[in-house]
Amino acid sequence: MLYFTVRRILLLIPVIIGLTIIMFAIARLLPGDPVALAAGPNATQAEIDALAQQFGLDQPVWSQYLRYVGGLMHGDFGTSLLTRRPVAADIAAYLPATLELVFAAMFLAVALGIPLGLLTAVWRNRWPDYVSQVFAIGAISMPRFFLGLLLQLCFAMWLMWLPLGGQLPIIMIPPPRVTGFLLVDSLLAGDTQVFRSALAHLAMPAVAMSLSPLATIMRMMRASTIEVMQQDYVTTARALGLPKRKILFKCVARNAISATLTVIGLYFGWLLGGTVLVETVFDWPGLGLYATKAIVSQDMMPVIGVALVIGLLFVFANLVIDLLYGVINPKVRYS
Amino acid sequence: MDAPLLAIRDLHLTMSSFDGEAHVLNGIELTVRRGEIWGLVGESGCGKSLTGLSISRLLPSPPARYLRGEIRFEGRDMLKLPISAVVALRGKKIGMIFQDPTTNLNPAYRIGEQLVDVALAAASHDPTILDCPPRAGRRERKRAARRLAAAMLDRVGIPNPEARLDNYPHEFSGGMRQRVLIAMALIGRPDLLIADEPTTALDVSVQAQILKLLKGTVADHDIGVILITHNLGVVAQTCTNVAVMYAGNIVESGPVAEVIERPAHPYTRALMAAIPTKETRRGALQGLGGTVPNLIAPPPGCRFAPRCPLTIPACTRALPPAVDIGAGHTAACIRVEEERAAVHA
Amino acid sequence: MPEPILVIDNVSKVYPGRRGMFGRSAEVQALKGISIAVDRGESFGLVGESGSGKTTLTRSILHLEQPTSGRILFEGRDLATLSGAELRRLRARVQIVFQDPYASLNPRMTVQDIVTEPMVVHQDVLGLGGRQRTERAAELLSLVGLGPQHLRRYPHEFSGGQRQRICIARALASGPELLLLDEPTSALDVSVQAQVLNLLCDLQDRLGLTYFFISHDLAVVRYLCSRVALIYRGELVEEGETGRIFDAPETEYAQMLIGAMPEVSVPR
Amino acid sequence: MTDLAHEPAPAAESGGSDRLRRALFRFRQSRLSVIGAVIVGIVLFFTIFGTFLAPYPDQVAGAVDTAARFQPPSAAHPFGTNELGQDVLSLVMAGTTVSVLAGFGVVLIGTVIGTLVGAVAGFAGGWTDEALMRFTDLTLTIPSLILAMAIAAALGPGFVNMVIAISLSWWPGYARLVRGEVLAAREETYVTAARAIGASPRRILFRHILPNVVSPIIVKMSLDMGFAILTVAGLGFIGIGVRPPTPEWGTLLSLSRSYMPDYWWTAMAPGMAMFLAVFGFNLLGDGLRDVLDPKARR
Repeated sequence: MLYFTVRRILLLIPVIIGLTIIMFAIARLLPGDPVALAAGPNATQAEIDALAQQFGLDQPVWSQYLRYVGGLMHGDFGTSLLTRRPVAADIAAYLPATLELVFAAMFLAVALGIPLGLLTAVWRNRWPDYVSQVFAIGAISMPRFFLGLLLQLCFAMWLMWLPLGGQLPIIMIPPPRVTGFLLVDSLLAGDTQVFRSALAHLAMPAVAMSLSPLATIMRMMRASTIEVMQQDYVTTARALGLPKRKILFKCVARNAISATLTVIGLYFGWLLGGTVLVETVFDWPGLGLYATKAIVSQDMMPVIGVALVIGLLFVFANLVIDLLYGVINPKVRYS
Repeated sequence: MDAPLLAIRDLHLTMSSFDGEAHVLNGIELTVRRGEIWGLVGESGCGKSLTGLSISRLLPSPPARYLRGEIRFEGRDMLKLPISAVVALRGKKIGMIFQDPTTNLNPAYRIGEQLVDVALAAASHDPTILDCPPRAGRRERKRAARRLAAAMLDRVGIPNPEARLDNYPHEFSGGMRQRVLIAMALIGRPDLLIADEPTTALDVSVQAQILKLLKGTVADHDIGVILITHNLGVVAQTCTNVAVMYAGNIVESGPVAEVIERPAHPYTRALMAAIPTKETRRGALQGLGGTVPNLIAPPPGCRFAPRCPLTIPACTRALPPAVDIGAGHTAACIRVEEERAAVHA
Repeated sequence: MPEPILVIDNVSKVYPGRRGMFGRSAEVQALKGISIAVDRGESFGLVGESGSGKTTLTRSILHLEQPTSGRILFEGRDLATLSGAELRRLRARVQIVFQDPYASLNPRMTVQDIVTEPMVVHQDVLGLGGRQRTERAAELLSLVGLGPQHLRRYPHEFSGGQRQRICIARALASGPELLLLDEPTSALDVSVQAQVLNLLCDLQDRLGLTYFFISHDLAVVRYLCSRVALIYRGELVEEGETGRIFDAPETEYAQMLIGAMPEVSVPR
Repeated sequence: MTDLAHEPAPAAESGGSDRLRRALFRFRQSRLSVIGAVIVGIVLFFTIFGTFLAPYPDQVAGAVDTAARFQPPSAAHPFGTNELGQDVLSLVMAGTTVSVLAGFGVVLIGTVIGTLVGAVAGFAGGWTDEALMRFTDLTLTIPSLILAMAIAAALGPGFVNMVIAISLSWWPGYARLVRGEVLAAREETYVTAARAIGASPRRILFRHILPNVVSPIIVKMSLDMGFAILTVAGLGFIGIGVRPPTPEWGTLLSLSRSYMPDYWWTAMAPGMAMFLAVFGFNLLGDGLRDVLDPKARR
C-alpha cells in the first residue's frame, strides 16, 4: 500500500513535465502576440521589444521552457505579463476559493446522488424512478451558466434571499487567513456573522455546479446498484433468507459504491476545470475567473500555472480514489 | 410413511418475454422425503433450475407467472404463503447452493462475515440455532454466530476454520469456495437443500469430493436434497432418486437404480445412449436429432414427440400421463407398456 | 516407423509475475518440460484439470505464444525457426476448434464470410476464386451437416451445436492435416455433444485428419482418442494407450482422476 | 451423420431484419428516447432551415432596430427584443445552426482522432500503446475547458478555430474508450481464431475488431453531442469563440446578463434553446445506448 502510494506520487513528476511541455507548446507555438497585447495599444515597437526582453520572451522556446521548469523547482510559476505579479502568489490567493466551491459542490453531489441512486434502483420502473430519470437527464443537459443566471434572477433579484455574487460583501472584514477556506476560517475565528454570509454567498454557485455531477452520480449509482442486484451472490443472499434491508445496504451498496467511485474521481477534475463558467456568473474570486482574464489577454504564464495546479490536483484526487477503491474492494489489493 | 418434506403438484409456470409467454413448467410432480437425494436431470432449457428457484419463490414476477399447482413444503403451500413467510423459510428451512462458486460469494466481505449474516438471519426465526441464552445481547449473539460459522467450516472440511473466517472469497480455491457456500447453506439447519449444478464449474476430482460431502450431510442430518444437474453420471453416483426433465415436464422418475438400469422413457434412453461409456465403440455413439421445442408454442401432446423415434399419431393428441411401472418408477409415455413388453419378450 | 506429425520436445513456459496495484505477484510456471509426440492420423487426447497448462500448450502449438524453452516441431520443423511466410503457410495446415461456440464466431460476419475467410487468407496456397470459394464453403457446410441455405445467415441465428459445426467447417476450410480440438463439446448438451463427436469421428475417417484433443472430460477422451496424456500443474503425469491408462493407471494422480469419473452406472 | 439432417433451420426468416425489429421495439418502448428523437429532429430542422425561417432575417445578418429596444414578449416578438432591438426568436433560431454544426464538428473530429489513437494503441500494444496512452492521460489531466479556451484564444476568434480548439481537448475520451474496446475485442475467441487461421494484423483489425467496436463509439458520439453543444456555448458565454453579429446561443446569453433582471426575456430564449437541444441529444443517446450497447444497459 505504501509502496503503491509512493510510486504513484513519484509518477507525478513525469506528469508535471508533460503538462508543462503541452501548455508551453500551446502558449508559444500558436499564433498571437501576447507581448504586444500586454504593452497596450499605443506601445511602440521598441517598448514591446523591451517588455519581451524583460520577460525573456525573446529567447528560443526551449530555453524559456528550461528556465520555467527551473523556476518551478523553487515554487516559481513565472510572472504575469498583465499584472506583473508572481503567478504563484496569485494562485495561492485564488485557489482556496475555487476549492471551497468544488468541495461544496462535490459534497452536495455525493451526499444526495448516492442515496438517490440507491433508492431509484430499488424503485426501478415505478414512477419515482421515471421522474428522477427525467430529472437526471435534464440536470445533465442544463448549462451551468444558464442555471446560475436563473438562480440569480430568482433568489437574488426577485426574492432577494441570497447575495448576487462574490464571496463576501466588501464591508465585511474577512477572518484571519488560516486555511484559506472562508467557511473554516470564520468558524475558527468564531465569527458567525461572516460564516453565515459566506454560506449564503456559496449556496447558489455550489448548487449550480453540483447539479450535473449529482445527476451523473445518481445515474451511475442506480446503474451499478441494478447490476449488483443481479449478481449471483445477491441471489444466494436472498435464497439464504437475508433480510431485504441488509441485502441492499450491505451486499449491494458497498459493491455499487466502488463502481461509482471512479466517476466521482473523474468529476472532481471536471469540476475543478469547469469552475470557469460558474465563477464568471457569480463573480467568484477563484482560479477560473483568474484564468479567464489571463486567457482573454493571452497572458500565458497564469494559464500554464492554473492548468498545472488543476492537473496535479486532479491526478492527486484520482490517487485518493484509487486508494479508497482498494479499501472498499479487497480483491484489488492483491491482484 | 411420514408426510413428505416437499410435494410439488401439477405446477405450471409461464415466463413472458418479447416473443410471447413461454410455458416453461408444464405440470411438475415431485415428492421429496427426508433422507432422499433427488437428482433433477435434463438438458439446458428443460426447466430444472426454474423448478428449484420456484420452491423458494426466487423468480421475479413478472416475468414469472404461476398458472396453477402447488408447492407444499412441510404441508404449507409456498405459492399461497405471504412472501414474508417465504423469506422466513429461506436459509432456515430451505438451503440453496448455486453453480458458480466464484460469483456466489460477495467479493467485498470476509467469508466469516457472510456466514455470520446468514446465521443471524436464520436465528431471528429460530434462536436455538446459535446455542446461546435467549436474552443474549447483540454482541454475544454475534460471537455465537461466529463460533457456529467456524464449526460449519470445519464440518465441510475446511482446514484451520477459525483463521479462514477472516479470509476473503478470492483467497480460496474453487472447490473450497463451494465448500464455504455449502456451509452457508447448512448453517441455518435447513430440512431441504436445493443444489443447482453445484459441481458443474469444478474439476472432476473436486466434484467427487463435493458430492461425497453432500451425501455425508444427508446421512448425518436426515435432510432432503434436490440436486439439479445435467450430468447423469453425477446422478448415478450421488442420488437415491431421479427425475428426468424434458421441455418443462418430468418424463420419467423413480429410484436411481431403476431408472438408470431400466430406463423406460424414450428420452431417458436417448440421453443415456448419447453418453460415451467404457463399452461404447468408436462411431457407435447415438446423438439425438432435433432441438428442444419452442415453449411459446409447444408441440401438441407429448413434447418429445417431434424428436422421438417411437412416435405414433396418438402421441400428439394429449400430454401423456405418468404411468406407474412398479417400484416407484414412473414414465410419461403412452407406449411404455408395449415397449417394456417387447423388451421382456 | 513414420515420423510423428507433431513433436512437443521438453517445452516449458514461465509467465513473469504481473505487477498489480499493491506489489508484484510471483511468476507462474505454466509448463514444465512437456514432451509429447503425435502420430499422423491418430487421435491424441490431452487431459488436464483447470490450471494444468492445457491452454498454454495449445496456444504454443498454434504459435500464438512462444515457449520459454524447448521446441515444438511440425513435420520435423521447429516452429520457432520458421520465417513469417512459412509460418503463415503452416497455419493452413494446423487448425483449431475452440470450446465456446458462442464466442469463437465473429458476430458481424455471415457464415459464408466466416467459412471462406481461411481460403481468402491462404489464397496463395489454395488459389481459389470467389465463386470456387463459395462452392467450397457450401460443400464444407454439407460436410458438417449444415447446408448451403445457411451461408447468408449470421452466427446468432444458430444453436450451440450448429455453431460448433460452423467452427469445424471453418477449421477444415484451409485443408489442414492437424486439428486441435480444445474442449469442443464441453459447452454443449450431451445429445448435441454426441452428434459433434460422431461428426468428428466421421470426418477423421473420411479426411484422414490427425486430432489433438484437449479435454477435462475423461469419458469423451476415452471414447475418441487412441492415446492419452495426463498433465497436472504443467507436468506430464502419465501417457499411454487409452485402454491401458483407463484400465490400469500407474500414477496416483491418474488413479485418483479416473476413480473420480462419474460413470453412468449405479455403484454397487 | 444422418441424424443431423433434420436439425431445424434457424427460426427467423431473415435474421438481420429481425434484429432491427427488436431494436426498434426496444427503442420505442422507452418513451423518453422517442421524445429525444423528436426534439433532435426539430433541432436538426432548425439547424438547416433556421436562418431562412427566422421572422426577421435581416436582423440575423446584423441589422438593428434601435426604436424597438428591449420590447417584452409580444405577438410580433414572442421572446421580446434585445438591446439592439433585434428579435430574440430570430437570433435563437439562426443560432441553432452555429451551435449544432460546431457541436457536430467537435464530436466528429474528436471521434476520428480518438478512434485512430485508441485503435492503434490497443492493437499495437507494447511501447506504442504505452506512449500513446501516457499522452492521452496527460491531455485528460489538463482541464479541458481551460485548454480549449487557451487554444481558442491563441488561434483567434472564429467558428473553425473554436471547433478545432474544443476538438483538441475532446479526443482523449474516445481514445480511452476505443482502446479499451479494442483490447477487449482482441481477447475474443474469434480474434484468436482469426490469428490461428493466419489472418494479417490489418485484416484482424479491420474485419474482426473495429466492426465490433462501432456500437459503443456511436453511443458515445450521440451522448457527447449535447456536451459539445454545451462547451461551444460555454466558450461563447465567456467571450471566446464566435463573435457577434454571428448569432450564437452562449454569446447571446452572455450579452443579456448585463440587462438583468429588468430585461430577463433576452436570456430565456437562448438558455432554453440550449437546454432543450442538449436534453434532446441526451435522451436520444440514452435510448441508443439501450439498443446498441446492451452491455451498458441501465
